[in-house]
Amino acid sequence: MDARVLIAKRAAMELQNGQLVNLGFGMPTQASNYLPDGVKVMFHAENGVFGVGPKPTASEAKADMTNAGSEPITLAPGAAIMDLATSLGAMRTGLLDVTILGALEVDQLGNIANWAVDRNGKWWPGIGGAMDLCYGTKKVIACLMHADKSGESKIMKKCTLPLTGKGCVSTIITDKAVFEVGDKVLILKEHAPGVTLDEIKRLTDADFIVAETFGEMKLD
Amino acid sequence: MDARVLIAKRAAMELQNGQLVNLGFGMPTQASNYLPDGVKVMFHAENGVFGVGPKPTASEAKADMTNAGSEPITLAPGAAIMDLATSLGAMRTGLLDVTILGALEVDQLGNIANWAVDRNGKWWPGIGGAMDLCYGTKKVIACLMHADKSGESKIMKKCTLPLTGKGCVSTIITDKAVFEVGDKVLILKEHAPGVTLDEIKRLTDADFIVAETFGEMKLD
Amino acid sequence: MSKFDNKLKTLDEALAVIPKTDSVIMMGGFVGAGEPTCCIEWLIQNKISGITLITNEPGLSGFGRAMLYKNGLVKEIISSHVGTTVESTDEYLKGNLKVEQFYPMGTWIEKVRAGAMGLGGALIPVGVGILDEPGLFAELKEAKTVIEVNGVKCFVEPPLRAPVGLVKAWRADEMGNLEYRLTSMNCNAMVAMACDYTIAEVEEIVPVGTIPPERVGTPAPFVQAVVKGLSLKEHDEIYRQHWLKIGKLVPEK
Amino acid sequence: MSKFDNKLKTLDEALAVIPKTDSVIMMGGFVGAGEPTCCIEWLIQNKISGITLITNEPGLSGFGRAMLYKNGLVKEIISSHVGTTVESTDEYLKGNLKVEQFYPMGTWIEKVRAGAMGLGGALIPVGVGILDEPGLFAELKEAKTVIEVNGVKCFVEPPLRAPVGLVKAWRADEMGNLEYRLTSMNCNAMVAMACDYTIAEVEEIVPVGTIPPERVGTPAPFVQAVVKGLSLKEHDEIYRQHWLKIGKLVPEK
Repeated sequence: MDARVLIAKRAAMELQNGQLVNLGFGMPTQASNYLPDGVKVMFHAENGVFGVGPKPTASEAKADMTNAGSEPITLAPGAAIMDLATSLGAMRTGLLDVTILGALEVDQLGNIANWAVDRNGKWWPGIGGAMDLCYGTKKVIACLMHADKSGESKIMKKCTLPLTGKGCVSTIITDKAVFEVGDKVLILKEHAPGVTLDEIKRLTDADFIVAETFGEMKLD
Repeated sequence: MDARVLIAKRAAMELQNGQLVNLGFGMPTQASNYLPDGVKVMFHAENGVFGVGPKPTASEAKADMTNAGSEPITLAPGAAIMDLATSLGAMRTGLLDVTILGALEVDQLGNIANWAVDRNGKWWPGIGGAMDLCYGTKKVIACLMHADKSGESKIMKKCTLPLTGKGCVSTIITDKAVFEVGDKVLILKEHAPGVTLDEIKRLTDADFIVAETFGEMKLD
Repeated sequence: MSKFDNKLKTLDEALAVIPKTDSVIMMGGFVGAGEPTCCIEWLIQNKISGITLITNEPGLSGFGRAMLYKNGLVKEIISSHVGTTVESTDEYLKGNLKVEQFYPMGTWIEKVRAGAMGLGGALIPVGVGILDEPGLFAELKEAKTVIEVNGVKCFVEPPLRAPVGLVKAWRADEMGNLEYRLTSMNCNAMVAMACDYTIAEVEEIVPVGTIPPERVGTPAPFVQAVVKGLSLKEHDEIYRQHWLKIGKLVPEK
Repeated sequence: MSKFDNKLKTLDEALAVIPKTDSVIMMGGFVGAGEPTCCIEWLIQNKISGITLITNEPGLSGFGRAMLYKNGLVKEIISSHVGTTVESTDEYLKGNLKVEQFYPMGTWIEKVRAGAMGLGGALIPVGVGILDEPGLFAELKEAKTVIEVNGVKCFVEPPLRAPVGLVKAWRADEMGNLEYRLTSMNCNAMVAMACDYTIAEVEEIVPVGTIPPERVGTPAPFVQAVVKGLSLKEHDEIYRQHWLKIGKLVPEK
């Protein structure tokens, strides 16, 4: 199974019935395709929608029906449209139950860095709404590849890049493993199919303990 | 002519074409009945309306069509309804061109007091939106009887009651006279029909100078 | 609690969340307009006393909220006014109604908005040099911090939230989306977002999907309970009779 | 200037208010949605350069606002992002696009709202302990004052206003009332209130009285000029083709 699909599938299992959910761009957006049976959630779009529906057909698509990435959307029954200030206020005030975010780095303090890398001595690309999300949302799930292309661990003792949120991450899901964030230490809960504890140890910079229930990801 | 009608009529002459206007409760509300010919203004209602229209008939009246005093209203063509925060924001940010307000006291510094008297050692009745209006509105016109029932002047050197606005009044219209507010001094511009300069001097506590153009109110 | 499950409740079920005494309730409405009248009735019948009422102004004499003061149920009002009703004036002047947090209306709504939107508070230039004049407002809560931002002096006003909010809307769907009608939104939509448990009293309940997404004044996730109040026709009639009685409407021949 | 006279103008008439160089323009839009595309075209054709652009994010690559950076017309962007378009990224990394005022999106919109509503500024807890870490953002404008309100640390963020605002709405009446369509309000309504001279580009112009008062997204007094842009059909088609091209839409059989 493709690593990104695995992560999206496992992340989707964190979603519970009746929640108001924001899926970050890239990998997390795929989670909406893998909702467990019987789990119904309401999707939030940063530009001002509660109740984003499935993708429209070409003929249904409208210039004035878009999500935060200016992608065409439909609206689910009971959807609401609001202005940008109210949408960002809902994020900041903690109305959202859970957000699944991509990340460049996460660490054992529950910090997440996903808005800036250094290019020509400048921070790029930008903050957008991620910092508001991390500040207000009760449950922040970070999704990322366990290590970068050169094999360096992205699950660190301490993030090196500018942070998006401090101590806000509760769950880290990678192509290798699932961690819960404990008190200044990670708790290894699951491994991806075919991945050994040693491999995880080799690829993880952060300190972690192994939960008794440690076992394989259950991707129904 | 009844003093209150005189004041309302003269106040209405201050309104100019194309202005966004807020009329305070009591006497000022009558000004809407005496708009000079050819002068079209848009009336603001504090609870969230631009474009308040004439009073409705009994059958037209609706529980959900009211002004800031919960009186029944109609809407003029081109009217807009907004939430309370936006309405108060429009007042605070100075979108309104002019407001005509009742007053308990005004003084030669352009201060106005209209929200509180001392009853049982407590300030009563309350601020409401008047302070926001006085803060933001470009032109504040104060309308009041020249003296109180015991003949004490309400046109003072310095207000004694809690202020609603500091140095915000530009024009004072009473049943006796019209003043402009100068630099720490009032400028007497007009007298009501039959009122002499001496009578105004006797009834005015504030320092004032007499404008060359001093003459009778022209109530066309 | 689900953000979009069925939120229809009876008055008893919805208002059971309010403690018998010393509750803090934030309520929508503007003078007599857009008030949750049946919820108010319920508070009176159930003798919910010692209420701290956070509301834009006290209401309209002889109407809705005014009955709360009349029945001595409110111990403090956090508002922009205390004199719009005879009943609140009475309680206030008798010393039964505490008025310590007293704000210009624009300040009051911005404090509620700061509570609703998770802001640190509101920076308000209105009233600086007036409301902070030493001694003038001895009994008013005086911790008025003033800071200067870009040369403008403003009060640092903390946010206002409440555990329970009572709002009035025209109609709701079962999920809790609220639609407001004409001028009756006023502060209801803001109050609905500034409370932990928001109860919306509506004239009509409609199936999900009826309210166009663009007309949703308060999205469902902000609302915890929807209760059925009087009908639109009843409300229009009550107001019409009231206006005729106080001479605000001329009876048609 | 009348708050409700006829505000219909040609692009030339409306945009004449923009200085040739070193203008400060606040613009609505969210990525590629709800952008005043014809006004943007006009800025490019008339080589309005040295623009300080106050906008939520830079826009969508190859679209609307992105063409401003492509043509080197923007010297500074005051925004929540700089990387949503290839063109802004290019200018930024080459050092042609100053990014000194860089905010979380929620902070940006609250600063604009403070400008619109005459507030002293905004008190924002988001980013405290991150954006003010010494040295991390040397080149970012660093005067980040932090105060504590009711135990919550927050940035004191000054308001944002601009002399000229360019917004996009669905339709307008001659008086200047604007109605927005579906998700394309985004920050347009707030930007419209935060500028001294607001120009609204619309798809349709309708007689006064057509837009229901409850559906007015920006009341006429906030708007100084209305210009006709592309039609709704044209916009829908442009977006549909774009989405098909970048694989966001599956062509129907």
